[in-house]
Amino acid sequence: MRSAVVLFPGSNRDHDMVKALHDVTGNRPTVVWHQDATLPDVDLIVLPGGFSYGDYLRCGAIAARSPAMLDVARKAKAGVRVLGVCNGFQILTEAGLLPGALMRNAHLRFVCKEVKLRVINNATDFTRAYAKGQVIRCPVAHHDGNYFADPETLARLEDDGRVAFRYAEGTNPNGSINDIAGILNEAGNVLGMMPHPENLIEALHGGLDGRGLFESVIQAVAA
Amino acid sequence: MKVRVTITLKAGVLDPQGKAIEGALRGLGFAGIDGARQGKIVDLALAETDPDKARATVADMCEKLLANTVIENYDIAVLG
Amino acid sequence: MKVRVTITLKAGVLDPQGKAIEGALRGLGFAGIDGARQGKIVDLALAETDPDKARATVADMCEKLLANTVIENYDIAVLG
Amino acid sequence: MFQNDIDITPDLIARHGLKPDEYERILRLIGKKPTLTELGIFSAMWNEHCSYKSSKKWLKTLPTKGDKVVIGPGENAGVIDIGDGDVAIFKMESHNHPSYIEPYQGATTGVGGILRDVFTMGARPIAAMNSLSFGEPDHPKTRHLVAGVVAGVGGYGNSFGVPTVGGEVRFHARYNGNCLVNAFALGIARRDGIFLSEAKGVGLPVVYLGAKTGRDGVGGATMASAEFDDTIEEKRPTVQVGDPFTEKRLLEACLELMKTGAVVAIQDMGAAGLTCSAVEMGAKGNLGIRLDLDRVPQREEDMTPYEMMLSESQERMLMVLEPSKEKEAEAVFRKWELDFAVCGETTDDLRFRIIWQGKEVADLPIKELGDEAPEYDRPWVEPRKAAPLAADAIPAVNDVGAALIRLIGAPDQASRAWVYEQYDCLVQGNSAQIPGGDAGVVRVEGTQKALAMSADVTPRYCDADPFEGGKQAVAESWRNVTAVGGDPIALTDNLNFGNPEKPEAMGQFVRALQGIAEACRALDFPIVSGNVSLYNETNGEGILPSPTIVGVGLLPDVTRMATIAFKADGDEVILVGGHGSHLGQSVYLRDLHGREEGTPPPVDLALEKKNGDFVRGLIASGRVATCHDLSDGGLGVALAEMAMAGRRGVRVELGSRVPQVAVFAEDQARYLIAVKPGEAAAILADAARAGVSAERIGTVGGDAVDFGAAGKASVADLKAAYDGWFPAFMSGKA
Ligand SMILES: Nc1ncnc2c1ncn2[C@@H]1O[C@H](COP(=O)(O)OP(=O)(O)O)[C@@H](O)[C@H]1O
Ligand SMILES: [Mg+2]
Repeated sequence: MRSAVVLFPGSNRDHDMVKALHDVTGNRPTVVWHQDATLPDVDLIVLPGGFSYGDYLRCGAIAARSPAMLDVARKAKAGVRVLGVCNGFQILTEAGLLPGALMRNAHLRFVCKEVKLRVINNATDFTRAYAKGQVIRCPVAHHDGNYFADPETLARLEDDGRVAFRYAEGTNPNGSINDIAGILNEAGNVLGMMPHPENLIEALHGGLDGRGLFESVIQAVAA
Repeated sequence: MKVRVTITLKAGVLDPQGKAIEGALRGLGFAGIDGARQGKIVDLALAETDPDKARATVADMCEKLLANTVIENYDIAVLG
Repeated sequence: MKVRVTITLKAGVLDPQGKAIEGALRGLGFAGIDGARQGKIVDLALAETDPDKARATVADMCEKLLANTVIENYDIAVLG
Repeated sequence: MFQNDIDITPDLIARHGLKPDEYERILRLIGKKPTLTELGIFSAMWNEHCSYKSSKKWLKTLPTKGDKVVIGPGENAGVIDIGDGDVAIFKMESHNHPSYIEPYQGATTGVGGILRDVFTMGARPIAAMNSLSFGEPDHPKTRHLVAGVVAGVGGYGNSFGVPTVGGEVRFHARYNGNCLVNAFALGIARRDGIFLSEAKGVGLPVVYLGAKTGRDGVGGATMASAEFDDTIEEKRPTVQVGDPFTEKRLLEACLELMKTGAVVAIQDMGAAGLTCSAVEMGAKGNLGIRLDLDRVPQREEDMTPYEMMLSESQERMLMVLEPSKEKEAEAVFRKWELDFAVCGETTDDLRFRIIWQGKEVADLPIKELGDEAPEYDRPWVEPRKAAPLAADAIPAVNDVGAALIRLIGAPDQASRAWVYEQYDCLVQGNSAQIPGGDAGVVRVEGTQKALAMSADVTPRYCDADPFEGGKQAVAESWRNVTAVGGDPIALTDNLNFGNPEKPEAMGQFVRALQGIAEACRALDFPIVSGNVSLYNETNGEGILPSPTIVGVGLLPDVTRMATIAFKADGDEVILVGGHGSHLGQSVYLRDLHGREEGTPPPVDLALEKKNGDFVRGLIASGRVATCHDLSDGGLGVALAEMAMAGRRGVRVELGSRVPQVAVFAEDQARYLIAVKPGEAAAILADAARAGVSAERIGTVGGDAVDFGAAGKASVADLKAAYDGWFPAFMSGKA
């Protein structure tokens, strides 16, 4: 499986993501500079976490307007899988590739801790290695992860099975509406999520629950 | 030419910061607060000298970057 | 009574956000930008009906919470 | 219109924080009346913060050498060898005064400054820690300071992308008017890829990198060396604003540039920015420096040379460049959208010359500026020591279980999760131990080895006996590194004290330093970097003497690491180092009986070493994976922390011991370990052979920390008290 990670000024979990992709897929992803107008042809494009442009103006807003993102949008439309984690999720909503917005955490503080995620839809390229309803561990680390969408959008997301993950067992760390932790686009090839599966993939991390996400993509590519 | 863009959240959009401000003000003993909403301003200094043109350019900036029109409204004031 | 508080950075205080906004606008092809500074607004709905009293209360709120007077100025407008 | 040649009045001299005899010394050194710019430059170089004039004499007495020390104090940060051609580079620094004035920005710029110290030397920062001391919880300023400082520490480190893996937070009335914010950072580099500030070569370009210069913090270093009084509000405008986004780009650009061979010398701009950095580069390299201020990137209009030389704008660097690589270097900085400007050159005349609007506004002898700062042997007296506690003065409690719950829910013992959950402790993906244990542990990427680090000091001990307190701070950090399985290598310190012009405060400094030095020698634990913060005093009252220590150690194999959590019911619990007897200055006396009395526990350094080496050996051999050192709150608090972390109880046998003494004594050199059932006997036998006191005191299991007849506390109740205090306090409910 081939993948690419887009690097923005201020990205800081690019390194973690590259390492996770390398570890799980066996291939080192291509790192693409945000000024590059064309991404390579890959099976998965990842927008990593961090503070692109310092989170200034709005999280992800400035990065969403970079040249690389124009190509990400084109490729997403053409069906290429796109994963945005944390800041990557924020960039995807700012770029209009996912609906809604990520607001400041309800308690207004940055939060870094482990939460529980329930796999709501496992019939996707990103979640097929998990069981439906399975509860996994996963860390979060963000200041603006409080997902918001207007009632109509929300109803559509829920009805169409586009909520991929929900915070489970009372662990919603940020006030997200409907405990939403990750959502899909209409076609199902774009996933945005706040938690960091790339930080729970080896014994050192104290668990392997995050591997399933990357293994899902491998399975999807092979299928 | 100086232009001030005021960006506010649309009605109905969750405003955690506004809510927290309201709570904090109550906590400080201020009574009679019926609500608080927060927003942003961006003050721009532009080379443009024609107010109408400046306004049009800034509207374009808002649509393209300054505001997230999914959740925000913007208002442009040319300050001269 | 609606009151708008506008909070801006004092002159000379570094404004990384403003700088990033300016850079991003340039990157989007906008020319002729001589500077961008960002600020905040807080819109308050108050039970108070006397404009002078409202203004005085809000000034107190600014000093105690809304503005960080070490680095920020504030301005109060009673919107009615 | 800027007036450079003005009358230097006594008042002007005083406002620059210079004493009349210091001014006389300046006149002697330069042989002329200084210009205003020159006076500003001297004030920046000669204030306490930059010159260490009160502390230098004593700092020289610290042990700084060791097998693994590559570079000791004197550079931006200390460097130790961690094998395989890798080095760890680390340092700690205070931002106390700025944080009291503007907690968020003060803390951010503190973190930014220490990160810069580390990556200036060519290291990528892989871990950060912080040590925070605040006034008493119900002081009106405390909550505001806690909220702002913690958000600031997180705001900078999180955005920059360095995991914050540990630290400490304490409350005490003696910090009411002076909080302490000490920030630590550690980075990794290759031994042959270390960069220094010493300029080499004449006629080479001096390059300015990073953010633009504004009027931020003009006079800040002088403020950091001044005692606070009621005019504090007026000192406010000197606080700078941190920009982690720029710093992150500066990091990436610097590391990228360093790989190209373009960097001859590099120095970050910290306190007194351009002045200190340029003088340091020149003076160290025996070269002059000529700076053309008109080429310095400026953020504000009409800046005077005085302001530019004293500006403390953040996220800036100065570099001497290999001329053939200038274009390549510039391209790297442009890519990261950072300023890059050749603004001067190295010269052979040993002068520090400043050009502004085509005129020379300063011309000073650079060596004298850098090396001839006054050095004081400040008078000191043996500080007051607390009287020993009479044995019959120790109050009893009916139920040690109930006492333990109260103690674990008290401000200094309660969980710091409210704080450290605001810090990203996972970014970079190498965190093996995050806050909540004895030490932060971070794997060295691409290897099995890891670095352990712990920030420690017990200021109430230092106040009661500075010498023993100094020893204890070093011993505790050594012990915490040991408790996770780390082999302690070296440490960095941040010496926070009161006004050195007062013989009593100076005495505390001197005696604490002597204690630190003695412990470093006994434990073979050299000091490789550090920072001194004096004048932590408000309206005449000084802080508790607070020499913060961060010890760093190496785990050769990160899979052989211990954590504090009890792992399984039935595991046997062994107390290494024996039962305690010392309750002087304990949190038991302070938090349960309102008495800050007695001598602190004495530190037997030989015993410390013997017990620690034994425990570390057990962890390294894979026989022990559960370990916790005993410190504040003694055996009881340690057991409670192990039980809460493992979500399981423990039954402990106290025999005929006086319960509150056995449970709460704070005797040093002690550890708790837990081993699989049946393995205790062999370990006790090994301990006996090694001459280490060890005793099997209990068994893991149940849902309470259970001392039998002396009382018990359920893990649930402990946890409620432990987790509850901080959030309740911050939301105004405690
Ligand atoms: N300011 C802080 N930042 C990060 N972690 C902290 C901070 N303060 C305390 N901690 C963490 O909380 C735990 C308890 O702290 P402390 O009681 O000082 O530990 P110890 O007694 O082992 O020195 C430690 O893991 C420590 O790293
Ligand atoms: Mg400890």
